[in-house]
Amino acid sequence: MKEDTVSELVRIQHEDFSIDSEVKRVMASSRGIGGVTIFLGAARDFSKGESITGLDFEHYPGMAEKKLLDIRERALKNFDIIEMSIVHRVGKIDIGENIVLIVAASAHRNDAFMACEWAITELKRTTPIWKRETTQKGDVWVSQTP
Amino acid sequence: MKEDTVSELVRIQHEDFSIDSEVKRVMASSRGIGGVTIFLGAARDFSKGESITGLDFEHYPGMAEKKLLDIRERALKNFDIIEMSIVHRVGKIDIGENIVLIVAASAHRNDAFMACEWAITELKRTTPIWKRETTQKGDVWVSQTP
Amino acid sequence: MVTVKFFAMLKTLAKSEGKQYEISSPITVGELKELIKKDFPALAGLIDSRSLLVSVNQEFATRTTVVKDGDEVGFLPPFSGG
Amino acid sequence: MVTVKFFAMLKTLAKSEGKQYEISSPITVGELKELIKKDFPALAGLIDSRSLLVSVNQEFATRTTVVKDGDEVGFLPPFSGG
Repeated sequence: MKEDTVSELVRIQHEDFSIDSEVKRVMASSRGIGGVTIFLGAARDFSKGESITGLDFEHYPGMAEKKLLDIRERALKNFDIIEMSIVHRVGKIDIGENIVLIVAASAHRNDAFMACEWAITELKRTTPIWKRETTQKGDVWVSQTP
Repeated sequence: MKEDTVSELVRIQHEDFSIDSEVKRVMASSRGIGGVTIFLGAARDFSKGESITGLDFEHYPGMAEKKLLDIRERALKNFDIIEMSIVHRVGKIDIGENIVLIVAASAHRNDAFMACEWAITELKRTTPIWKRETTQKGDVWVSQTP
Repeated sequence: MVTVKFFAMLKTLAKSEGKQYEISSPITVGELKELIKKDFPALAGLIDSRSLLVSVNQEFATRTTVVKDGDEVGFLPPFSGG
Repeated sequence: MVTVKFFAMLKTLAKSEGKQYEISSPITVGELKELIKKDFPALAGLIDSRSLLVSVNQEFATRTTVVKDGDEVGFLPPFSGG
């Protein structure tokens, strides 16, 4: 696959994304795709007993992108999937807005489910991205997400 | 939840659907949604060694809708999710097109993954919908999907 | 009157969407199947298959479920939605 | 020159995005941490924490990883993306 296609499939960006567009991009890779599992992370208004009014994400430019590319490559190697895309937003994000999208496409659904769940867990574990929550007590860096 | 909101969340229709719109509809139910797992079933060009050029879905009107509503209700009862929507298309569907969409939304991602995977399995098991594949040997009713 | 509905492969084989049966008293699904086999010989093999499901008034039923006047009975080949 | 970068909570505590260090010969990540603790006392508690990860040239590193002239070293609080 061409370099620039991969860089469209794996991105860190400020702007919101469209799930339909991302799925279309992934579907374009093969007519053999029968199951697509998608995980969307969204900004919720409540965390660990605190009411949240907004989020702000920071990343390590360069390293974060590298880690996401690495997750895609390992997913393609370790699961029976056809394609995967990963998009993570940074900057200020309001409650209810999109944060992260993972699209895993395969011939059969089991593989797509497994790869998608693995990828979001791996993203949280290995990708240098940090969330700051705006609460009534002020802005708080979140040191771990489940 | 009002009757007509539920009938928007669970539908059988000929027209294509937009994943973004369906997700928006589900997200509108709560600002506490943090994880959304989505399964999209798409028409692939290959099945059990046969090359497929198109699909045609038939359903049992009334009963199929009832079974989908029942899946949503049981998912809300048995998993820690906030909302679920299910949309299944019927009629002629071209290769690469959308067939079915399940959106499971929860505070945390594990519950959304479990509910979504359970719901698509349950849909295939209990919902009176049938697929006819157009192959080089003619039109063939599919008697079981994995 | 009992409304019998065929779907998918059954509809294709029977070359019919179903049939209405006048019954003088309630009968079982099993008894209804015998009537159908007489009217639609092409369905004889499939209609007794274990993988064929039956619904009465859009709820799953068994061979011994009783069918009354006004009921709708669906004969459902294995599903392939999703 | 070694480029040290702070992120998230570390950046807030240090009130700095990082610092450049002139080193005459290669040093370990552990030795670099000692230099940083002197320059940024506010980081003293966190920088030795087990949950703090360190990267050298954008790859995960350990206390004993060697840092050479031209390297970029990131100090990474626990991630909270996703």
